[in-house]
Amino acid sequence: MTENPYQPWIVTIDEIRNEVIGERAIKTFKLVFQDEEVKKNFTFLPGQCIMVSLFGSGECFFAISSSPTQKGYIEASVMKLGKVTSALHECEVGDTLGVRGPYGNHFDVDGWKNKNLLFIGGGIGQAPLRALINYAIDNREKYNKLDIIYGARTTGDLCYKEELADLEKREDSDVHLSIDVEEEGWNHYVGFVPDNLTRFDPSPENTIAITCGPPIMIKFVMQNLLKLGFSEDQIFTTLEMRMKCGIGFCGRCNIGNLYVCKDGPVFSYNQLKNLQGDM
Amino acid sequence: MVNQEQLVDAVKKTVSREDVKYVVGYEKGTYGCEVTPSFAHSSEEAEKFIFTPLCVHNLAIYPKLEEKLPLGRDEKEDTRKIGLVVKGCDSRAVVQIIQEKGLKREDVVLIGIPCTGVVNPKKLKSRYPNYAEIVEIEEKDSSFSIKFNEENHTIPKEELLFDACINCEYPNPPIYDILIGEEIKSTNKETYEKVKVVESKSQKEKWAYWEEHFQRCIRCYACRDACPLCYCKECMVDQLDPRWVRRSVNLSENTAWNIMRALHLAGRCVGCSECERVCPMDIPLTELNKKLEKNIMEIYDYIPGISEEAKPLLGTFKPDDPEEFIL
Amino acid sequence: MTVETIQEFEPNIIGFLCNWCSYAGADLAGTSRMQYPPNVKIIRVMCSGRINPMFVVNALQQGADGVLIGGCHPGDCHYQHGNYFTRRRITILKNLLEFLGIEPERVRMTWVSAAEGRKFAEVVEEITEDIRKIGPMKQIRRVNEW
Amino acid sequence: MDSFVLLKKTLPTFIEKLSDEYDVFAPTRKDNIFEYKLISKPSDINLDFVNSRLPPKSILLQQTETLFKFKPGRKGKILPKEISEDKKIIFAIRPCDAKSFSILDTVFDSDFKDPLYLSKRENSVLIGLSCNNPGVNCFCTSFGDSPTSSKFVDILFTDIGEKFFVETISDKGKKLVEKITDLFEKATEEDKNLKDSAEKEAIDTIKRNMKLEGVVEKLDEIFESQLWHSIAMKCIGCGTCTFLCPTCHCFDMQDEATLKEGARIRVWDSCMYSEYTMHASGHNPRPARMNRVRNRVYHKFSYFPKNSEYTACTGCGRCIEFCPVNIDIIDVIAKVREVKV
Repeated sequence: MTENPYQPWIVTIDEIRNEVIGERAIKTFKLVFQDEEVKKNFTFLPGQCIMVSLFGSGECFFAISSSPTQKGYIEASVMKLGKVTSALHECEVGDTLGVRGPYGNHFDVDGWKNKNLLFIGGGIGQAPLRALINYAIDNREKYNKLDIIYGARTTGDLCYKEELADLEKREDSDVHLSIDVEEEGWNHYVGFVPDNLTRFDPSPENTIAITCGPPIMIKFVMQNLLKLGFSEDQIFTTLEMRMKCGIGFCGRCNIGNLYVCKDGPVFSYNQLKNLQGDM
Repeated sequence: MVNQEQLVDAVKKTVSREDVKYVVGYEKGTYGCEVTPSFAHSSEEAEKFIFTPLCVHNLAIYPKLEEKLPLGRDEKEDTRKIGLVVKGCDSRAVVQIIQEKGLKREDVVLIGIPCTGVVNPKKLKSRYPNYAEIVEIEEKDSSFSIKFNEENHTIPKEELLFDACINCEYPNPPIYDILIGEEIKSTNKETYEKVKVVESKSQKEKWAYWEEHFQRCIRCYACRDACPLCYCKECMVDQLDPRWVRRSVNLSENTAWNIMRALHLAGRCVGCSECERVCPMDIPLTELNKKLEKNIMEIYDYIPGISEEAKPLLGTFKPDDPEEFIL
Repeated sequence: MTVETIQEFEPNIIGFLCNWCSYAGADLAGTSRMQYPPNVKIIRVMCSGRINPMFVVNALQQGADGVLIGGCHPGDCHYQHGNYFTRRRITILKNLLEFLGIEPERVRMTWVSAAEGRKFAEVVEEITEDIRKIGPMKQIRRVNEW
Repeated sequence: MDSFVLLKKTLPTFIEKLSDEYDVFAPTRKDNIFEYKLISKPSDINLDFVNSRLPPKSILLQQTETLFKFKPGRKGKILPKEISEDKKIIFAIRPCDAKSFSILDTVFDSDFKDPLYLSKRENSVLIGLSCNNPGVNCFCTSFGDSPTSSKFVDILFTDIGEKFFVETISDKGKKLVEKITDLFEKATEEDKNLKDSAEKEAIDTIKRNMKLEGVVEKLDEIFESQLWHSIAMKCIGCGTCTFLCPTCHCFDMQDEATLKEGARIRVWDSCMYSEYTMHASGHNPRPARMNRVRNRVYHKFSYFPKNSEYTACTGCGRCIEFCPVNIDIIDVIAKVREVKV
């Protein structure tokens, strides 16, 4: 009989980084497979997801926020929201978790060769984008311009601050940050991400726009991208749904006849437009 | 027997009021003895309304079932009233919800129907399992005359009625805005026969009886969903942390669920038997509810769903409540 | 189960005691070095009014053979009426358990004031003996076999 | 396909022979409820039924099932689950329910394989029993099947009076009969005729009919129709339809644990509950009953046909029979066809 797809591999938490603190805290977990075989053979591409379990609390679906070019470990950024994520936030370095995956499709890293990449992220939605950003930085010659538009509610809610600062310093990438409400000492844009996008006014030529964030943000970002002249197959998003099995059996993550867990999470605007379903 | 014309007139009158969103009543179902809840948004839609002894559903569930979805920028909340066609027990459920401040009296318009008992579809189906055509049923004094496949059958009422209906003490709606027909004078006294049968068993026999039923439970929670008084936003059984009842389906968890359900209805259940009717596994849930109703009546002299002003049983106390069992 | 049948059955009792009276009473029994059975495992709650009947059911599911609920004497509740509400709830719970064929004697309630260390010891002794006679909880105990 | 007859009085011997090697699940009766249960003796079986209350999917896709065990906590460990290879027979399964397994196969044997379901599926033999007296709400004929269809079973029994007409369909079925061939007699032409007339009679009994042509395309056009609101208005969201459906397979996964050990289990879930899709953030993609009712209909009559060769409905009629508010799937589909675009 085939192996049990519900059974995860054991990983050790190698490092925990506090991205955001407070009520809706975000931590990034660096996970290392205990089994050397698995560690060697676990391959994925940016955009793919994993199921992380804390035994006794449950299992959650997260995008891998590290790039496959970062060898030997995987990272997942977790916002403290429900039962499992709250328990995950209690964990410490050295604790063991379960991981199974990688699941779903991925960003078309080869198809987008020699194109400009425009990332539009909001809050924790930056996690899957970060995987691709890091991938693009590590394969810099493969892609043209990199633009990152990223926003959160407050400065405290911005993830990956140091990495973004590094990206800003680089000459071959641009970062456009925003926060929703005015704050002292903030010298970037104040306002919502979709507005920041319009303000930045990127050229659609030879560009792929990838967005992820809260559902309402995705909706307006897509509208604004269309207004800016992006065509429907230039816009991509990665979606999130409540999931249990991750492999298309349990039924809850469907949008139309596609399952986000195995047919997604990366969808083009074109696909989404033709999918009738609840999002 | 309810006058059809009078009912439709009353519904039309109600639905044409400006402050009424729609009226919920009954219409003929798609096959056999089925009757289905019907929603009239206009006078035309009121034409299909009926009331027969097959109108079993407790429509008091609908006002609390309305989902309040987030409103758009220019949308305003629709605060118009909902009209309900109510039997005695349905109206009692409304009273109980009002008492608990789940609804305001002015949220609903009640078209009251003095009820002489409704047919338990499970009893009817087990008697005549093979009819696909719509069944006609008429009430004649102490019997039902049922017509299907061009044949007439006369059956004594007690054989088809819900157990709770046979000795129903409250055939008239305690509150209503329009009453269809005359109030019924009833001298019925609830006898709790089925409860007494179980009560007379030994402790071991009782558990054997309930074990068999609870073992069968599939925990679909239809009993909760059909109950007009189970309107909590989040049911305790769905809470993840703490997990009061585990999701796995086994005797222990099933029993815990059934205890929880019965306890949460203690002093609130109006005895409409909806839980038992909708149970796909035929668990005699009414017996649990009736047992508590009986004891609460004996101990606290409390009857739910009679007065809008009464205090909820478990939200009040008397200093001299009995306490023989307390050490 | 096998262990329990070989040895003599030792009841496992969960006590939900209110912070102000019965927990203090239990404390007094302890500090006064009174002898009473060690079978009651105490969980302190702020008021007996905090006790949801599901606490009791969950305790019985998870290994308790009996549950003791302790509150202030009527009229003495630190929060004025908490114990009166619990009295009603537990009355109904016991009625229901009895109807289901689960021994209602497994659920006991007592009023113990902060000064009644003696009474607390006696109550514990009494219910431990009662539950020893009834035997282990069988009906709704979780099996925990997966 | 080989045909035999089995005398009704030899049925107990037949069952006993099977019990030597297999776990035999067969319909048993308790009050008014028929249920497929593991039987200990042939007399437990009661064949006086239209169909069981719970579909026999509960045998292959158990309501509660352990996925694996673990040592809980932050230093957790996995204790793998052994996947049982016990051989099973589901005796007297109705052709419609047998079809449901072929439908479920398309789910559990797709991009990923579910070993828990598939091992049980591979190790079970389906012995069908033709539906001589279909129920009020049966409509399997609408899907091109018949109450005596042998398409999805390994062996098919048909009641022809004193005897059962036995057809062996698959290799599994043939092998099983070969082992105990002495119980059977070769079927005669007359037996065959009896079976054919039973089939005709059964088909004639079926009164209800669902017209399916063009439904998949029509559903694509009416996603935003007012129809879904009007159907969902009376729905009370109880989920009975999904629990009793032989093709509904959605499940929830939960960790259950004591301090020392625990397990990840799966239990049937229902798309009719709002928690089913609720995100931890509070966002719910299907916030209203309208979305949920619509999703259920679409899943069965649009998404499934798009993803596989089947419509996820077998026509068993359980959801119609047990819906507390008479939401009748035949009626729903009829209304779908009526909606003007």
